[in-house]
Amino acid sequence: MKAGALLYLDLIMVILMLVLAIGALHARSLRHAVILFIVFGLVVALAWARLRAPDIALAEAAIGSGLAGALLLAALRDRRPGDDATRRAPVWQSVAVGGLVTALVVLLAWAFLEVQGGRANEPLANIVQATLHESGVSNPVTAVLLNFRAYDTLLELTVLLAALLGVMSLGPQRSPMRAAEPMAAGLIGWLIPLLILAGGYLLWVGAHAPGGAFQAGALLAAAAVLAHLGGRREFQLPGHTRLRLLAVAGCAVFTLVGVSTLLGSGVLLQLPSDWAGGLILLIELFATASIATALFLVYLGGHPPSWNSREVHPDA
Amino acid sequence: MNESMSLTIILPLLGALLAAAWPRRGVFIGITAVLLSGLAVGWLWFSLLADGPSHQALGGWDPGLGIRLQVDALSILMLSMTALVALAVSVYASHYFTRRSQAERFWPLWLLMIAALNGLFLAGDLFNLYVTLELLSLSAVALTALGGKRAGIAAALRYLMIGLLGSMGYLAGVALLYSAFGTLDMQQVAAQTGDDPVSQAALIVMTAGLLLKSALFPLHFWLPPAHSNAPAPVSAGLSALVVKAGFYLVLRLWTEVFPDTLSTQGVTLVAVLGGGAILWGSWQALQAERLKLLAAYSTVAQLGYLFVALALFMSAPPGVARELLFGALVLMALTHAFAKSSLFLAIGVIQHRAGHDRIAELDGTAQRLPATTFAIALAGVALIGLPPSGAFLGKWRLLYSAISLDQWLLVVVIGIGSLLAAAYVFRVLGHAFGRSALSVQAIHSVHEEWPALLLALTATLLLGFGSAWIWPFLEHMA
Amino acid sequence: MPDAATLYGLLGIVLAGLGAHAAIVQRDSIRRLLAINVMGVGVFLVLIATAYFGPNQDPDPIPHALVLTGIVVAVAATALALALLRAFERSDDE
Amino acid sequence: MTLSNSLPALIVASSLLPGLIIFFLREGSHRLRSVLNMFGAILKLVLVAALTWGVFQDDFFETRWQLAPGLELVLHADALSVLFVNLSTLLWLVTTVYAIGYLEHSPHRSRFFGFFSLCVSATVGLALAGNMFTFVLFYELLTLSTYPLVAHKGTPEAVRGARIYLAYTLSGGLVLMLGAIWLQALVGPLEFVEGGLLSQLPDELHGQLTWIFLLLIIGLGVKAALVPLHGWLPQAMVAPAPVSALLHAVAVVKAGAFGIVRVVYDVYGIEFASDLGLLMPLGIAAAVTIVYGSIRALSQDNLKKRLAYSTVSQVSYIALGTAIFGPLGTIGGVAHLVHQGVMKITLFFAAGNYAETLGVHQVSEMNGIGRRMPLTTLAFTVGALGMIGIPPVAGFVSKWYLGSGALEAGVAHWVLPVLIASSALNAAYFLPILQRAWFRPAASSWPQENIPARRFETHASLFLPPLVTAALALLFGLFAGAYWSPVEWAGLIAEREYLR
Amino acid sequence: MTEMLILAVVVLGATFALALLGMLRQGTPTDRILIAQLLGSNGVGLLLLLALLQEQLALLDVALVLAILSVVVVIAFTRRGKEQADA
Amino acid sequence: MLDVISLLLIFSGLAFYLAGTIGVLRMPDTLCRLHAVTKADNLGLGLLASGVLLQLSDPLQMLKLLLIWVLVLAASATGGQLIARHTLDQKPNGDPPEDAR
Repeated sequence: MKAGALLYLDLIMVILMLVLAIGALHARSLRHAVILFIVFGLVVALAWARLRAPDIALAEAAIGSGLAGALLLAALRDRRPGDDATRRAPVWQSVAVGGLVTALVVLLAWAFLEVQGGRANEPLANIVQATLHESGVSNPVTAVLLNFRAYDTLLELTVLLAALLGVMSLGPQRSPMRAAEPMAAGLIGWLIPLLILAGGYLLWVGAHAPGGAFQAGALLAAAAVLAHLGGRREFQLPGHTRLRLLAVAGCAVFTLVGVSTLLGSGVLLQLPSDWAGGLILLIELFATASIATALFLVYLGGHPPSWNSREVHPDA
Repeated sequence: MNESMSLTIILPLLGALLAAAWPRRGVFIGITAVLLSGLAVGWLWFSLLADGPSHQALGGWDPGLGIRLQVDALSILMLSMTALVALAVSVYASHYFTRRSQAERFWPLWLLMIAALNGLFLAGDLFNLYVTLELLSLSAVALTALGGKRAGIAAALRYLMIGLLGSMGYLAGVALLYSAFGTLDMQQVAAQTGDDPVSQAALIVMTAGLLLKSALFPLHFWLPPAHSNAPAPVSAGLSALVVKAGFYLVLRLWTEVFPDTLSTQGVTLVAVLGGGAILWGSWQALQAERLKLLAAYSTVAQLGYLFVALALFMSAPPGVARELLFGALVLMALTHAFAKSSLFLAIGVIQHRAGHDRIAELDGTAQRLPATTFAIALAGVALIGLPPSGAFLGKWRLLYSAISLDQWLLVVVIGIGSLLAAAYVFRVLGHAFGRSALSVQAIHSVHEEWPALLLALTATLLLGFGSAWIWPFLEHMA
Repeated sequence: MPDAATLYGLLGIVLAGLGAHAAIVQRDSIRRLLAINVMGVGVFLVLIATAYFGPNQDPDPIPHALVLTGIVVAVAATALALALLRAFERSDDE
Repeated sequence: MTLSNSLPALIVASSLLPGLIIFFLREGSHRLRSVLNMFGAILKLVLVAALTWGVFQDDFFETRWQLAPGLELVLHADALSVLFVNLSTLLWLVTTVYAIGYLEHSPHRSRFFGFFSLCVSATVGLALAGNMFTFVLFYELLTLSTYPLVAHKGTPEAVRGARIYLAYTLSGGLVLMLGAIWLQALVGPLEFVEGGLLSQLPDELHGQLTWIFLLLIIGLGVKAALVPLHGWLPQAMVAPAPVSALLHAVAVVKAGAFGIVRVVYDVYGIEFASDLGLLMPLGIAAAVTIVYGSIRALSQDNLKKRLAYSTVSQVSYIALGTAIFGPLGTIGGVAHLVHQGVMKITLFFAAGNYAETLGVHQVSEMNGIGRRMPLTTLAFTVGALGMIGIPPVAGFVSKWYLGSGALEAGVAHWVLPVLIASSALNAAYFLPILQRAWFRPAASSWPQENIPARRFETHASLFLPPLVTAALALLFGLFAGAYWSPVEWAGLIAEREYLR
Repeated sequence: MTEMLILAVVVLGATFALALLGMLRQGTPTDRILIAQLLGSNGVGLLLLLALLQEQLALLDVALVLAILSVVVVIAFTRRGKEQADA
Repeated sequence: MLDVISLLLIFSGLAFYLAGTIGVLRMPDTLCRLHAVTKADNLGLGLLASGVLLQLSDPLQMLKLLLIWVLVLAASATGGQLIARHTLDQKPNGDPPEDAR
């Protein structure tokens, strides 16, 4: 009965997501599409909440919808007015691809339904529960991320670093904003400390409850984005060496922890269970700093003046 | 013992971090890191030869809960290929970038790419492979755009989109597999796959995604612009190593994770596409007006050979001939890596010295750049599949299998492909003999020329005459 | 009557299909990027749906961790793509 | 590492290593290059002499090197390979002397001599190949190493000629490779064994074996210039004279002919090939080529082109001899392998001398050239007479054996007319040249007199080689019965092939 | 209690859908941002209810973050207009 | 008892949400719509949050809930103001044509 009634909510959400997705994918106006996509992200975050995935809901709200939305809007601003965004494949191609994709979807759906008959993945969840006490944290998702599958997370930080380096190599950042009018400035003025506070809170709480480095980093980055949007004159990025150190710190500390475990026990990232909690916090701390730096720099869309070491040959 | 496995990934990663933090020391850090990770691969050789194929649960958690790294003959060969090519390309790159800003950007990304490749060849976990694939494609994309030219950026953008689409397809398969089998470990998944709908659906989407990433015809359209517009060392890395990653994964998935799932139709389809790649890629290479585009299309064609070989391998009945074909397939992949990286480096030298890479205006280059021309010739020999290259042995086995399996159409396709390859290679070499002496600047430093030459010699002489051990090695260390 | 996991899982598959279709059919880079992101959400939904065992039961944390990783990777890729797009449009002026 | 398992490899290496070193020499280090060349050539001669002596004593020489499972590089010395190795080694030495003189002042000599040495290495490897795989490997290497020689001058015609050459030979190589692989797929790695091994195969494979034979002969026929696969040969005339000489007498064309001999005798076995009915078509192809080449040669004014078509015709005598079932035919064909080599190289040396010394390229410019360059023309005359088949030059001997072989095999009704017609045509296109050279008055000036006549008509390194080879052609004819003569070797080979 | 909460969640969900319908119908981008904001606060409400319903207090954190970040998006959007107007 | 009050608050909050939403759908121009939205945000969420608040026991969580409400309140007020300003700025030019459906 209970689950049955909730199904109405589920149905509403499903329909909403479908409508929003189709709208975001095929709206005639590009800006319209981007806004629909941001709303889509919001609904997705709700869906994560509904599916008991608060960690992901947090990340989706902060990164997937929030920051990605800001990025997309910034990209829209870069667009020249004349750009034609409605170009798409000819109809026959569209239909052909549609047919192919439909076939794939049917196949996948069939397979998925087949799976739903008898699922086998509970044992692994049980193993996680049984092993949780050795991981140094009590939030199972954090345990998986930073202990059981810490290597994935290290690589994920590296992916972020690669994207950052890529973005930094593509040219200078967007021109800074003008100072905001008092109204917005006031809003920004009290939002920033709140964001920083919330970020710190999420980082701390991550060990035993949903939250952690990514969500925290995203919030800190959002604070910096806000400051940038407000055109704050006093908002200065650190100099090039420090900025670079900040960007690689998360990855570097993570790697160094890995190396020291490698030297100690011969196994990469085998955290001694007594120290695991502390090491995870250490890693998360630096990871948060790096993630925040990376997300913010990435939002700038190019390297800030303080990124480059002094050039001998000027850039073309 | 097992430290070496992690080190092959960690060392280039550390190097990348250092190079990102201290860009001024990029060249030193870069070369050192590549050298050290090469040494780690060497160490891994020792432990592999001593202990046989092994795996390691990272973090000390059982596979399933944790992530497994694994090493066997195939992965160590791929790692060695990466190490050697990366070393030669790195030496070349240390002279290639004339603007310091470009050099500073190159090294961290280049090292990340190598870390990703090493990680990919060692991964034993399906989701970890997704992350490594993304690391690989993001660093490769960033490197592609490094030249800063409009065409390069456009190519990089397209490359990125395709890469993302491909990895999403792959991830969809992983999600399905996890939902069905409750594990991400390749061996544990492999124990449960069969010809059920889940395995089939997962196989189809994962393969489709990877074929897109490895640019199998007709999904190759993004490759030529990306490979031909990137800076020369990057092109070398992309064409020699990065496309191999997708192929390697398809190979692993087909042979190890889904051995009972693959249908004959699927194999036939890939064989047909591979054949199409051979013909179309070679034909386009013949039409190309620029050397780099020629080399890029040649990669499309060579991937076709690899996939045709893979399809034949999958459809061959178990037995000696099948094992021999497997070795040949690996040898062809290795030869192509060395030959193609050599070709791109040599083209880079020409581009630097002549100021362009238009084939029609290459006359006289041979006289000015003999070592480079020789490298192109040797690399070309390997691409055609003529002796004394490793590709000759590979092609012999490939044709042998095609004939044994009565695949006469493939025999014809491979034959035509070889002739087309000869045509495009000698179209370039013919110009190299031409008389008109152009203003080709003399080489400043021999370091610029010898990496290409060494790579070409590896592809031809070393792999042609010294690769008989690969077969028993693959058999005993699988 | 279908349960929530099935419903969201199927939705995820459909979203992935819609995203894939649009990613191929659309020519504009931003639109493609949106499409790929929608596709990603679809795949993530499948994972999270399989981790869901009921409104009052603890879910399987592993897919959650995977999706978290996936989201970060997707954002990183999106950011790089947008920066490339920007660089491309700027290079027009040179 | 004994001599018996290393000597074949050493023979290949004796030209390969100097060749590789020569690539890296400076253009100006003329003396060092020449020394290396001569050293390699003489060393090879010594090694080959040792090998020949050993084989004569029934010693066993074989080098094996596994490249891949089932693909073994086998260098093996048997009577047939010794014959070919001797020919190529001897003529390489002579050609090297000639080439050093010929290219004295031209550019890119390091490149030229490097590939020149590679080319000979490939030829020797081909001669010593102990199985089909090795043969194909060296066959392709030969193509690769001759391409730069043909393109050497770098003129548009040279590059174009080289491209045509490459198109033909690479396609041929591919077809040969396919045939070899198919064969391997049927019977496994196939070593060359006197008498062949295929006759033991079951009957149902005979159809496939016929197709394979066709592939192999087409593949080999391209290099052997069997009509209609001969199109590259006249085009490749753009190469420098020493290259043409090598191409026609030793390396490329001979490689094809030698391959045909190998396939018929040591893969299929002459009896089995005869049983399968493969010899007749081969013989007819050879006959057509013989006549066709001669007819085309008639109308060529360019001397080198005339010689090229003559090669088309003459090389097919080897194939013809192979196609005649019977020891005498075999002797004729195999001996002609050598005889044609020494005669044709003489002719090309002479043609090169005319061009290099006086700028004479056309037959019509040769009036009275015999008085200006008597030694060269003397050598030319010996070669030409040999080609026609006039005793006592070597060509006569091979034609004699071919004729007797045809009688023995009962195919005289069509072989003899071909031989007679061909000889008549040979005479028709060679005798006028001789008549011009000796008996017509010289024109007032030569087209381009590069080397003035002093003590001798031209440089010693130019006129000595043709004299030597002409002498050889005479000796092989005069002393056909001596135990060291090609004919006797051919007899030895025939004896072994028909033993069973 | 639980049944009523579920009812409340469904109603709020329906409101959400309704607002979205309005968004799809409205013309100007400003309206869309406006409704996006409404949807945001709607979403916050939904999260609060879900937190009770599923006994997951962590969803309150999600609500917090959502509340903050929906403002960030609004600012990002309006600042865009400002820049353009100045340019 | 507590449950009943809590539910009452929640449902009255829902009523405001509904009213705000319908307002958005029916109001003629942007500024009026803005007004409606602000109502829904402030009152709807406020009532709903207090309903939820009654069900909580942890003071920290209660504080958080309060913070959320204050945040939405202030943000929507300020954000609404920004949007209003933005709308007025854009009025002279009319809406960008690309958004016309």
